[in-house]
Amino acid sequence: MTEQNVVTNKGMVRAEFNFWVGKYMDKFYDNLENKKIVGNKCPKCSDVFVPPRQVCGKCNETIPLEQNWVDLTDTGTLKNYTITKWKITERGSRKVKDSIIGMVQIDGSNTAIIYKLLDVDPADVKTGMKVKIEWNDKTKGEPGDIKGFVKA
Amino acid sequence: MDKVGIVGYYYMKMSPDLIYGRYNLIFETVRGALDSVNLKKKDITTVISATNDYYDGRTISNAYCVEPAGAYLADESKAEMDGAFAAQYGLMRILSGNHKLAVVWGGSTPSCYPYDSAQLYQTDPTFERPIALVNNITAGGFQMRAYMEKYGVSAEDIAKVAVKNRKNAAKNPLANPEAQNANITVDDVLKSDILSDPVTELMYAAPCDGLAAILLAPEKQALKITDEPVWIKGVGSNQDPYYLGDRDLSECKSMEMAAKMAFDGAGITAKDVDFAEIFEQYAHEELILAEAIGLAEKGKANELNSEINGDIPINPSGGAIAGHAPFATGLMRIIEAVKQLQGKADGYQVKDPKVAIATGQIGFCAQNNILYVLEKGGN
Amino acid sequence: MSKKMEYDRKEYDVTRTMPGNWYLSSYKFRYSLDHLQPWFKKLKEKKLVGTQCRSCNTVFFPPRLVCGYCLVKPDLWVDVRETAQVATFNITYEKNPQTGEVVEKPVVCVRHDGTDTAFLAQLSPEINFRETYVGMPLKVKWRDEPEGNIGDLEYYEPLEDEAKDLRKEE
Amino acid sequence: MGRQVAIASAGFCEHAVRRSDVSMPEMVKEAIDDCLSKVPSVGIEDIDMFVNGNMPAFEGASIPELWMTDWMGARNKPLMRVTTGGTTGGTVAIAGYYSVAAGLPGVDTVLAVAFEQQSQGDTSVGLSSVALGELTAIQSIGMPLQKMKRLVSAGAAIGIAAYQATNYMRKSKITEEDLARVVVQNRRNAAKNWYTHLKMPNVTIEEVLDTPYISYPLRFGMVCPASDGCCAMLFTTEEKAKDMADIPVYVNGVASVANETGIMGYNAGGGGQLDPSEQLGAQRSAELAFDQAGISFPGKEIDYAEVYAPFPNQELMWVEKLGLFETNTAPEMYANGTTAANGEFPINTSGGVNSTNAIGASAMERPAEAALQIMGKAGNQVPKTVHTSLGHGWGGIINLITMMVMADEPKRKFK
Repeated sequence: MTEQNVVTNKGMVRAEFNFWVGKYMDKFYDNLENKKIVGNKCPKCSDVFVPPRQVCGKCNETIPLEQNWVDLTDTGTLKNYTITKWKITERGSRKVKDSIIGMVQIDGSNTAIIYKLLDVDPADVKTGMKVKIEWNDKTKGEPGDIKGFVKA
Repeated sequence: MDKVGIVGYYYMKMSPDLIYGRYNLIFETVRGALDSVNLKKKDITTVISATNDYYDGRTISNAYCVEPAGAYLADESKAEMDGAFAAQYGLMRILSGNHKLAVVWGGSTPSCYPYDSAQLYQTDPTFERPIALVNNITAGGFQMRAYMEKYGVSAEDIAKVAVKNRKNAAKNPLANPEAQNANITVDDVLKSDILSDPVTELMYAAPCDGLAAILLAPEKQALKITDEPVWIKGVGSNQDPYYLGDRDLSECKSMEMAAKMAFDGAGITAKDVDFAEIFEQYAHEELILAEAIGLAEKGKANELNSEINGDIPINPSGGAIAGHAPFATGLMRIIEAVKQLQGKADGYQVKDPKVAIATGQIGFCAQNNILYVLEKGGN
Repeated sequence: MSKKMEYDRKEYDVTRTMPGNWYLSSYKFRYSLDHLQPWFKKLKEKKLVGTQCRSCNTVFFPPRLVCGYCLVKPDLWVDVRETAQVATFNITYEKNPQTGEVVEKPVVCVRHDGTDTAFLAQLSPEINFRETYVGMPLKVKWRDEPEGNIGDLEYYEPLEDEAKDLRKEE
Repeated sequence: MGRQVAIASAGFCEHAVRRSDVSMPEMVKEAIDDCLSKVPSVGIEDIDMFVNGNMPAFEGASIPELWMTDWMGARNKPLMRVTTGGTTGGTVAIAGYYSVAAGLPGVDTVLAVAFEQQSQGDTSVGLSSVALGELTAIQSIGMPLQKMKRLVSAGAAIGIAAYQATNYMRKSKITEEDLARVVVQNRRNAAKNWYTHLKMPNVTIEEVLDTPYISYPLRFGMVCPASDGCCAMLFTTEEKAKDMADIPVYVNGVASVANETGIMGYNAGGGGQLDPSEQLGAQRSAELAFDQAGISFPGKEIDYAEVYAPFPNQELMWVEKLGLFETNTAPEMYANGTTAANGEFPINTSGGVNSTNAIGASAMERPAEAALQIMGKAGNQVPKTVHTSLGHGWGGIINLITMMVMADEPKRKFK
């Protein structure tokens, strides 16, 4: 492999996407805008999903759109966490300051969502600890409405 | 299942930055595989590629690879998963009786694309992708913590895996030079930069450039092509749910089921396996997967003697930590297993193996897994 | 003229969207030009060469990395004539951003005499695109000062074609 | 050596320019539900393996089936993703065939799913990125930018189709009216099919010819739309199919031959095919598939064909290249009604790609429709009994060709 003439070019364009979220997530975001958390419940196994889903993968049961909605609180349990310096975005990855990323099970739900843990000392973080949602001042009906979780 | 033989293979030395044209890489890889058993272009009846549009920066990433991959006027297809899945598709094509020689190639060059961002494109775009907190790095951190907390395995135990793999890599001439380190210690691993606590940088299979190709043929043809074919005795694959919150990350159910499917097909159990080539994205994943396969009890994989001359050698080639060329890594595991079975692993040969397993995976925390049971053929 | 075609359209409820991007600007594309160097060298001398596969005798112009039939690198250099033919063509419609005027431009694929491959090229700007037809004989118009790259083949000029009416009829 | 494969069912979701009411997995589920609703005895738990694919760069998600596992019902089942651009659907169907044919232990029933939700992406950037790398390469060997811009517009899918059109029109001496006639037939057929996108029950040739050129000789009204949609097919073994469906459809021949990338590739090799309407790949695919199916006289033995033709000239070209009609006679067959739904040799009565094009799914909708015609369950069912049918697809830079030949009788292998 002794090649002399290799050209390396950059791609010049950017493709933009807009992902339709569907009616289930639309309802979730409507509630998020009002600083409320909703999930939906599988009619068969009664598992509660946050964010809501059309299908319960465990039972392969379709959850009707109109029914089985569950109002949930903004508190949860920390199931797992990790601390990383890396910030990865669509544009690329870079090192920023340490952030604690937690996997939080909202009370009353059976799955977990992943958000930052705010205002916590890394040494104090323990799995199983109680956390609470810190809302953004301005909510827009998007995942960023939840700023992160703080110690409850 | 009829016998299908792996008759030829090739992969070039991995490198963090192979400064080499893409088509030249593909050509050399496929030509190398054909040359390893003196076959010609016209012997190829089907070609399966393993590339990803987001890793190559182009839509239909296999469209321009037709000629360099030897697919011109051959039955071509692309599996957009790890190379090991492409090998499964090649295997199916051979088993159907429609084809006599399948070329399976895969690989990419992370030096040319942002690997981490490309991984982000895999996340749920309606919820997780806008926040960009679930990615290949944090997923590894979650998985390691879940495993450690559930079974009380210490970070040292996991670092030992990284040490073993990096030492093995030093003996593997084709490994990524950055991963080769004969003098590495557990302390070095634990003290390296934190990638995503508790995963440190040296526990992580960093992406590097590389491509790999294998040739598959039915029993009759395989015996004509080579004296030392390696038979695929069984294959199994399985997929876990996507959301990390839905899964118990301390184990790998999909690998358990994939292994069951493959072992049942081959008519063996995990005890009959002489050594394993496991695709591990992180050091702890080797333990989790080894337990899922049944090489050890849950939470006890760290007690195995998995050195090259140990009871059950795992990743004598160094595994994915020795060089993780996205979409080729699974194929490389197969190739390394074949090399061992043929007794050609110079410098890191396992003593007289008969049955091996090789695995591939795709997705966060090994969401989708595939496992091959390979058996030594010929004399 | 630009009438929209009506069809039975069904509208669906609109849910919100989440944005996403694919930054191709952070990707690199790598190509080896080794197999083109001798070609460039000869272009600078206003000479045309192509590669021939030793195994199947196909002549590639411009030189190509791999012969698809044989999966080998063609490495026999052969001289190629300056005359060529239109292998196929189409017409693109370019809108001038200032005036909004739509300009019709032909884009042709030419095959040089004595070669087996065609490639995209440009015709002399003086030709009326409606005159273009498959099989039209052409000749290379060189750049005045060749630099040893693909731009040296500035465009193609048509040659006198005695069988023109027959070809167009064909 | 290989098992006989049968199609038990096929289903679609509603196609439209914007399926803004569903997310990608929800749309996929719609088609899977439609597919399984046609075989009441089969539930999602009976499926042993999943094969799926789409054209990822058009919708901004890499390997999206990792995400949509639960929606497909693929939790803790084997899943394989195959994609080849425009032929994705065809390759997914073929992968479904091979998954059953291989006879892997425990894999009998396979659900193949192909989808595309183009409205969320940027198709023009998606298409240009097919050749983006090649274009940068051409630029770095001295092609001026102005010239390149033109080549880009000439090189996109429609540009290549235009090349084919000019060559084909020259050889078969057809007029634009012949092209418009194909469009009219397709769009009127689409109006009778429930899931299609461009339903135009009363469209006329004059209306089509009244639209501006996009790339000579193709006019705006002749070009396929960009749709959102999904297609699912259920493959299983001969024995199981008999229990599942009233009329199982047997897959007797498949092929997916790759042709050269020649014209567009800066350095790709190839045999130097000069005439883009020649289509060696298609001819070779047809040869392989017919040979496997034991068909010697495709024009006589095949009763129904679905060909992948976003542009009308391609439909004419493909039916000839695949051996269904004599060379240069296709336009006549469209004019005299042979290819109409009640004609002797109906083609694309579903409305074809020309009316509905969810890129990733399109090439699967062809074999799916062809299979449903045999079952008698198609949206626009032809009056005559269909025994043998054909589904075809193309993709890449018109260099990847898929073929699937189906019949109501299994092929007996005499080996």
